[in-house]
Amino acid sequence: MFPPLQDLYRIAPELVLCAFGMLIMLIDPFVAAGKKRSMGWLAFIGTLGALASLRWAALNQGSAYSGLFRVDMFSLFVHAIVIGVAALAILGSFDYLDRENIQRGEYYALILFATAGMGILAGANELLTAFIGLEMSSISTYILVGFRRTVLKSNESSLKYFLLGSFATAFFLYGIALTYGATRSTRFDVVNRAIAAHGTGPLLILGLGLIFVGLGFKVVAAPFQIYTPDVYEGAPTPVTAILACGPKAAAFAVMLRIFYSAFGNASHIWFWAIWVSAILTMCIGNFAALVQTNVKRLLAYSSIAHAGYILVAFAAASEIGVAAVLFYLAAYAAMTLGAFLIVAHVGGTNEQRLNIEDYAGLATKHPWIAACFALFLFSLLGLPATGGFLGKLYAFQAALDQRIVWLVVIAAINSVLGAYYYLKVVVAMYFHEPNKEWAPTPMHAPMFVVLFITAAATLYFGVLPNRIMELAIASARSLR
Amino acid sequence: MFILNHLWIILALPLAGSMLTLLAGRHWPQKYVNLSSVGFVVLAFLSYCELAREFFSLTAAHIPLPPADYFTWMTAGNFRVDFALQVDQLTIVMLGVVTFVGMLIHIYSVGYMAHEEGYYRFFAEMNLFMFFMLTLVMASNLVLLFVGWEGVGLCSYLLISFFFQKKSAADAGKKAFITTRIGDFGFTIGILMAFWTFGSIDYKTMFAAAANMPVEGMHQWGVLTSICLLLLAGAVGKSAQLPLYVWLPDAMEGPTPVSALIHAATMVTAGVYMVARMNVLFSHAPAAMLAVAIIGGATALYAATIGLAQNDIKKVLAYSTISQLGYMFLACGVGAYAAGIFHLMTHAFFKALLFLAAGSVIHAMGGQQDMQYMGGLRKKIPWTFGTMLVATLAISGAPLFAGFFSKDEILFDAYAGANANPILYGVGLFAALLTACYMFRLIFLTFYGKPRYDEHHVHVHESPKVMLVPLVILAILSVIGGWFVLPTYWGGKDYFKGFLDPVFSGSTELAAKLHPSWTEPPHSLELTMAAIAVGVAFVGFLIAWYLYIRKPALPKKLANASGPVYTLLLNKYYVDELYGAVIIRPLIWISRNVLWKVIDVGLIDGTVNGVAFLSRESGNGLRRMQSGNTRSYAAWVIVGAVAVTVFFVWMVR
Amino acid sequence: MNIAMTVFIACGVMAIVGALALILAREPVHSALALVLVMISLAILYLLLGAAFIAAIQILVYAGAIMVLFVFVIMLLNAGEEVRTNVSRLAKWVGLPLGIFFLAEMTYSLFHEYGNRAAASGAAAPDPQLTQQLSMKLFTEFVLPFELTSILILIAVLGALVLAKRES
Amino acid sequence: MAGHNYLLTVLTFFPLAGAFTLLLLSGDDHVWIRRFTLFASVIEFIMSLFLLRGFSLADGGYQFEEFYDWIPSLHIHYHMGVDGISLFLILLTTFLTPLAILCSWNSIHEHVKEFFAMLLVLEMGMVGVFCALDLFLFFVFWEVMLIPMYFLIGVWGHGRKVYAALKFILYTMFGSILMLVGILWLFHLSGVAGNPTFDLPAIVSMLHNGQISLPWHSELLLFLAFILAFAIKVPVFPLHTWLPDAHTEAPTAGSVILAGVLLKMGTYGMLRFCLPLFPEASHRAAPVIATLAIIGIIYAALVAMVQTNLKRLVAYTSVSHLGFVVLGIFVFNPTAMEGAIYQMLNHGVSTGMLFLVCGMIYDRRHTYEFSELGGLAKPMPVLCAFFLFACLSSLALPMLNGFIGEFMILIGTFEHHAAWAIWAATGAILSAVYLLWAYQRTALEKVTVAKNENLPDASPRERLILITASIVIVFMGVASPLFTHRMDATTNALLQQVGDRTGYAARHVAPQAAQPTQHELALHSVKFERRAQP
Amino acid sequence: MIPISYYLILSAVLFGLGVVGFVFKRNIITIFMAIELMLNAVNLAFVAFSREFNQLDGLIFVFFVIVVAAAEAAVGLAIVMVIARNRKSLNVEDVNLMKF
Repeated sequence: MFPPLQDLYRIAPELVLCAFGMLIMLIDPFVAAGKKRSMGWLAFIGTLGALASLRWAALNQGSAYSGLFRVDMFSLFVHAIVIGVAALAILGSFDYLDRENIQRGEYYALILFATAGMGILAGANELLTAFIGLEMSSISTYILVGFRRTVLKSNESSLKYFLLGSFATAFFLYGIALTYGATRSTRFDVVNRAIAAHGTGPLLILGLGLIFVGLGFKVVAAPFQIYTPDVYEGAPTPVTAILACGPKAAAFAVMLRIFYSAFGNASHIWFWAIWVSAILTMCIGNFAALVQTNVKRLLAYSSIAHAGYILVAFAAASEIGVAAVLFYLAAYAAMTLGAFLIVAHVGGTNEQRLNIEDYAGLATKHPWIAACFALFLFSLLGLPATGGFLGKLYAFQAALDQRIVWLVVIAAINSVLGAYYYLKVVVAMYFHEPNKEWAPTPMHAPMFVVLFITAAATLYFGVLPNRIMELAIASARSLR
Repeated sequence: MFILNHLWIILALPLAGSMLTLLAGRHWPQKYVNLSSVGFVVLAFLSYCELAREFFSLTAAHIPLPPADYFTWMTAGNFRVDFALQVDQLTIVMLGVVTFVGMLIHIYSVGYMAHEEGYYRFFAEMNLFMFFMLTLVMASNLVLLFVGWEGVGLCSYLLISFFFQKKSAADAGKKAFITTRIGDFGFTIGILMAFWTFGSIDYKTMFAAAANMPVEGMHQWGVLTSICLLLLAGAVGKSAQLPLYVWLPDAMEGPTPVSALIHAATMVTAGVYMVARMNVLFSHAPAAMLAVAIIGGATALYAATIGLAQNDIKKVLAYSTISQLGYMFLACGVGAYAAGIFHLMTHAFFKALLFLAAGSVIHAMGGQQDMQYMGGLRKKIPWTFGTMLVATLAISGAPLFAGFFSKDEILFDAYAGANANPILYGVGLFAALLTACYMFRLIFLTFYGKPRYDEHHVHVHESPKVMLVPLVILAILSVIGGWFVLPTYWGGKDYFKGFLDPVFSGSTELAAKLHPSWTEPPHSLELTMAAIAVGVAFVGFLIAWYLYIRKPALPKKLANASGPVYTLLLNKYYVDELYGAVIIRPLIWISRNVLWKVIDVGLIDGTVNGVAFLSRESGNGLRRMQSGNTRSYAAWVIVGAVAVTVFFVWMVR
Repeated sequence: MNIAMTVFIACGVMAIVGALALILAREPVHSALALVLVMISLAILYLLLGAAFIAAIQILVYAGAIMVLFVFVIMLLNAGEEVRTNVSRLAKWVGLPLGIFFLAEMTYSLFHEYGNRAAASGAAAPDPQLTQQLSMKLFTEFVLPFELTSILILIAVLGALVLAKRES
Repeated sequence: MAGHNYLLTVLTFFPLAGAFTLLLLSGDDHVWIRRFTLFASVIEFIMSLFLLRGFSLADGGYQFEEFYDWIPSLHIHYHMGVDGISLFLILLTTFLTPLAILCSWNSIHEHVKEFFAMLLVLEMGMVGVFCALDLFLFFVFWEVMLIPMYFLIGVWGHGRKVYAALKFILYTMFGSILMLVGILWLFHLSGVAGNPTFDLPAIVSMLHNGQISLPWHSELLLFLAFILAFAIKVPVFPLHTWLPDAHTEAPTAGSVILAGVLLKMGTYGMLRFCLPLFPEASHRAAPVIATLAIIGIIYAALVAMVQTNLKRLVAYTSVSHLGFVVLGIFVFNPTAMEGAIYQMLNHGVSTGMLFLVCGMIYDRRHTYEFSELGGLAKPMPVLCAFFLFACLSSLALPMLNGFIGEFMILIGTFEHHAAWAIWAATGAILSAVYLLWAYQRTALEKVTVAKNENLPDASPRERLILITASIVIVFMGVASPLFTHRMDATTNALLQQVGDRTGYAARHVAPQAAQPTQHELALHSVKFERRAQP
Repeated sequence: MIPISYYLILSAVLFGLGVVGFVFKRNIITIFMAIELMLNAVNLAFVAFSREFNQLDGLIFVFFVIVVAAAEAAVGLAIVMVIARNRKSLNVEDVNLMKF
């Protein structure tokens, strides 16, 4: 019963990513120190290849490797998000790495491996496979976060991320063990059937709880959001961008799979956990963000808040809910990536300029960067005609559809709070006179392309979201 | 029938004049201004004459004429106001007064205002006033009347504060507008209520409906009573009756022609006109009638007393105006609408004359208005003196002068009319005495005795022709203006009353019906009443003569002797101060220190900012959660794990 | 009270003692050795459960490789005696109590399962086929995770390389 | 779909196109930028006039409708249309924008291009709000329009501009976000009813034919969610404190648009959404809202009276005047309602003009403090004459626009709630007080500050602005039926809708058609008689 | 005859001790050991279950867990070394540059 060849097609994206990753590792030693950027281009090509191979995978949908892995619309959608994020992040990293002179091949290789791990997460149909995917993405991100080895903050965030990350993983693992013990299997479908058959025993519930801990950590659901601000702040900004979009998306994907398809019959148990956690997450994120003066950290908090909004859709536990989550993830990825990359650009050497005052008068110096940033902020804030708004709208609608009214009301009020701190940045950019003289590093083509794509995507999600929504709904359907 | 079919012309003329002057007059020489403004008013008067001719030529069958409806001004839901004009006997009378006196005063102003800056502005506003006054008079529905009503108010505001750089003038204008607005508040409500009651604000419909409604007894307060009282409030404001009269004396800040035209002859009589116009309603609401009468009587007496003690020549006239208006209200109050209107007309003549003459005096004295610094002008400005004397005789009711007839008629009706009231009669009589007294005081102080001014600096000179001609004309009218009613004294018919009868017949008949016991008083009574009135007036004259000619020193002593009474009169019973202390200042204080500072800024905005502050603080609290210490973070994770597991294992199941 | 039970109790106690020692020891090296103790005792328990192969790699990989790595790092950084700072009051007053509570909770709720899980298991004789079956399963059914772990190791190598390499 | 034309779409997005061209075209020639913007806005205005031509008086429903799918998977449509309510509000918008552009001709110095672009974007948002018939579309415009306003206040304002801008946007967003929840809830309900849609007319009809059954308490909650957003925008009494700040700090153009159009969106929203969607709740809540409106009328008037800052004073007058509008809406009477709609337009023009004058004074003296002004009628008679004129129209002098709206509202109100009408009418006195006092403190008496001795009088450009406004004011004051006739059908239809579920219709909607015709007949006969006379 | 639940309880205890250790220890390396302890507890549970079900899956999982643990160890210790090198301290509580 050796797995058929077709299974290789199904994991084509992962194969491509890993292949390129190893390729880079092989070539890297022979590339002159000045030429390392070429590795980046190679990685970029790799991501493009992966994206292309998605099509291939799409043609061979179905479960692979004796049902450990599943290729369906859902996994494809998430694949698209994470690989896209990786691609754009790679492009956006070039200038940054040069500036910090950490332009090394491993960086790109790690991004590729991490992305592969996220891909596995998206498609995993079995707890242990999911676990390994999780570890792939986590471990590589631990390293990426600490990539600026000489910088204390970077070390610190790497350490915190690593310690707490593996702590949470341990919980997750124990949860898997208990689930296994309760249902004699770790396959989602089997678990599902077992629950349907015997209901939920204490072992299973305990397992579910611990799995929630592990995944909650990855999707930064309160109170497991705790590590986020520090890690995001310390990490190299492009990595932060990836962290905020990729792993989160993947983690939400696997969480959806586990909670919907494995523990779908136990939704009455996890619903309230999600409900409470959503409120906590939103409130912590928003309120704490109100008083931030460091833009990077502020965005970190805002990403917590957004995790909260996604959880609102999650709580709906319905097809629309899943669609809403997916759409939100996509829209969120676009705007957050853009925002963080701009922070990276404005930050300058050694990320000195991260405070809001440093953005004073950006509009006069760089109208276009300012405009893009404003666009991303408005989108994060959820103003109409941007992806953020549609995402929120869709999420709220999904929740209301399940008559989860008060959660939505709280979420809505929270989103107004957002106005205050996002606009603080806009105010600085547009209303304040530039306080100190500053010659920003010139923006190169790749970065420009990234900004253009993200901005365009943000608007596209906001104005003509139908195509994406249909895809999201289709993916939601494919997730049973 | 040209004008009758095109009533709008009478309105259009002054309006055109005003617009032309306002837009172009700024850079014109004065004679163009005269041409455009005075010219148009003269035209208006001529077209009035034509109108009157046509009107009289009509056969009774055609009267009342249907209103001429020009366009719909407002319409929404079942509410509809047309811009419709109408002509009837009352209108004819009023139009006559307005256009004629207006014309004369315009002419007079050419001389009087010659040296003022903003000449064109003055005339533009005067013309505009004419326009609104005519609208008021010709309106065929309440709302349109209200248009004129507010319009004249506006013009009076503009003209009072004509010398806008004087604070007093600016204040006076504002005061006038706002005080009348307070009355108009009632008036507005009255209109609303009228519409609510009759479903329309057209006179025809309203009166027809009202005529079929039962009369509301003195003690049952019905809808008609309410409407009438509310409208009365408006009238009280506009015609400066108690308690809203306070603006009129201050209004003397305006140029004298303005005082003559607006604050004596026309605008202030609008209230009387309105009451007369609404006679059907009022006669169905005796309580309201009584209110009108009482307010009128009280005002007549009250203002007269103040008039006794004033030294500013125009202020005296102002109070006398208030007092005379009181008479008119008294008349309307006792159901003698015709008499009221009659007095309105004669008063227009002699009071305008008085003001113009006073203006001529002031002009002669170079702006001096205080009678204490006049005296002995008789010789120096004979024409002015002569005309003013005539006017004075007229107002104090010397036999055969215009004022005599009208006032006599009012008193007679107050005593012997259908709903007569002896007390009011007494009040009226006493007021008549006072009138004669203070008017002759004015004459004596101004024209007799020794000059009390510095003759080297003040070069008294007679006014130019253009100012004297109107004086003379008005003087003539002040004499003959009342002769319509002469025949009554030998039992003939009262032409004036007879002419207006179609308008008031309904009310008079109703009054007769209400007091079946009442009978037409004998002719002899008429004569005795007249004799009494004359006698009283003569007494007043004698007092004035004794005090100011015979014993010029006496008034001072008297003043000192009477002490507080005199100061009370001198300071107009401190009413302004009272209003200031009781209403205005508290209101402003509360608005500033309570509503604005406390509620708006403190309470509401405070709450808003408080919420912002609180959320920021809670943010500060929450960020403490991120202590930066990995062990604390681990602790949080454990907290979460415990919470989740406990919740799952013990809560859910 | 047969041998199996005796062994179980002995190892169990040993493991718990080791764990406690790991926590309480101030010297990192002592903690490391305590952890080794735990692992060995667990290995014995695996044997008791008839999973010889697992027991073997437990000894080889865990106690052998990983722990050696630990001790090596400790030596390298010559990590001295642990200073019991208490900056985080939260960890002391909330973390520890709740941690202990968590322990109790888990134990209790597993006790709760006792009733419907009486399925006994004696000391099974080590099954010679086990390893073979295990590898069969590993390379057929679980080939994907297996391959992924190889990538994982690769990542680890890469990471170690990136992070620990001295600046040139 | 009545007549498949794209007028509304063009009207809505033409300004946006203008803004983009402005931004994309490089070069910083201010004169050119101003001219271009003015040109664009004037074109817009002219195009909007075509609405009048095609508008049918008889049709109480929506006209110029456009209906396309936008986001099918969320059942969101692109649905535009105008009726008697929105028609003139659109015209008001397109009329005020050129004035606003003209009045900021010389008063804007930095970021000129962006400023005018913002004005155009703002216009897009406003027109869109008045055209949108799809709840989602409406909300999009409603929110989008905040941004340019936010920048207008924040960048080109003065004083504590950032605070004011932030306050403005936070207040408004807080209100509107709950409305969003309400909208979604309605969508959910329509979905439950089997026909999920954001389309306003569809939802209204479903509510009325009972497809969507709304329990009383949830209707009330929804109503509150909507009314809160609108009440903040209007603003109704206790929610008004953002207004004075926003107005005082905003640039003239901003204030003009803010007072002229933005505030109307609140009242418009009440008419367009609260009443037809939640008739029951509207009727039950009417007393409360009317009370608040009346408190607002009097309270704001009193507070305005004692302001020491001209612009702040005018800002408070807006609160007072809008109180009338809200009152007129919530008595459910055709007269009052048309009065309310008319009053929206009046307030737009009159207060707009007041702000224009304020701006012109500010351009000369760079202050609004009364202590700095006074006696201005001497140096600049013309400007002050127009100022007085604006005051008069705003204090409801007959034959000027303000009177008609106010009077209709009072008439309509009195028919059902005499007390409300009486209380509201006191506002008329107070408005005279504060406006004339303000005028006196600004224009009359002696010039106290030396700087004011010889200020230049109104320039030709300023005269053009003011004269245009004045003409409109007089025209609206005299020829009101031209406007109200176009509202009749809609208001009646609306009142039928609002009425029939709670049986108010019988009492409230008086028969329209019969009465005027009789009147016409009467008129003809009269004319005939007069001609017959010898 | 040893009931499975004994093993489970033992693993639970060990896991719990790992958790306690994590918050209790200050030395980064020993904290990391606490994590390893938790993983071991998990393994015990897996083996016990696979024994109970007579399945091999559990053992496979153990195999993977060990590998993952190894990988984590490599990376983790690398991070620890970097930290130690830059900070000259292994006390986790000294690592608090970023807070609030």
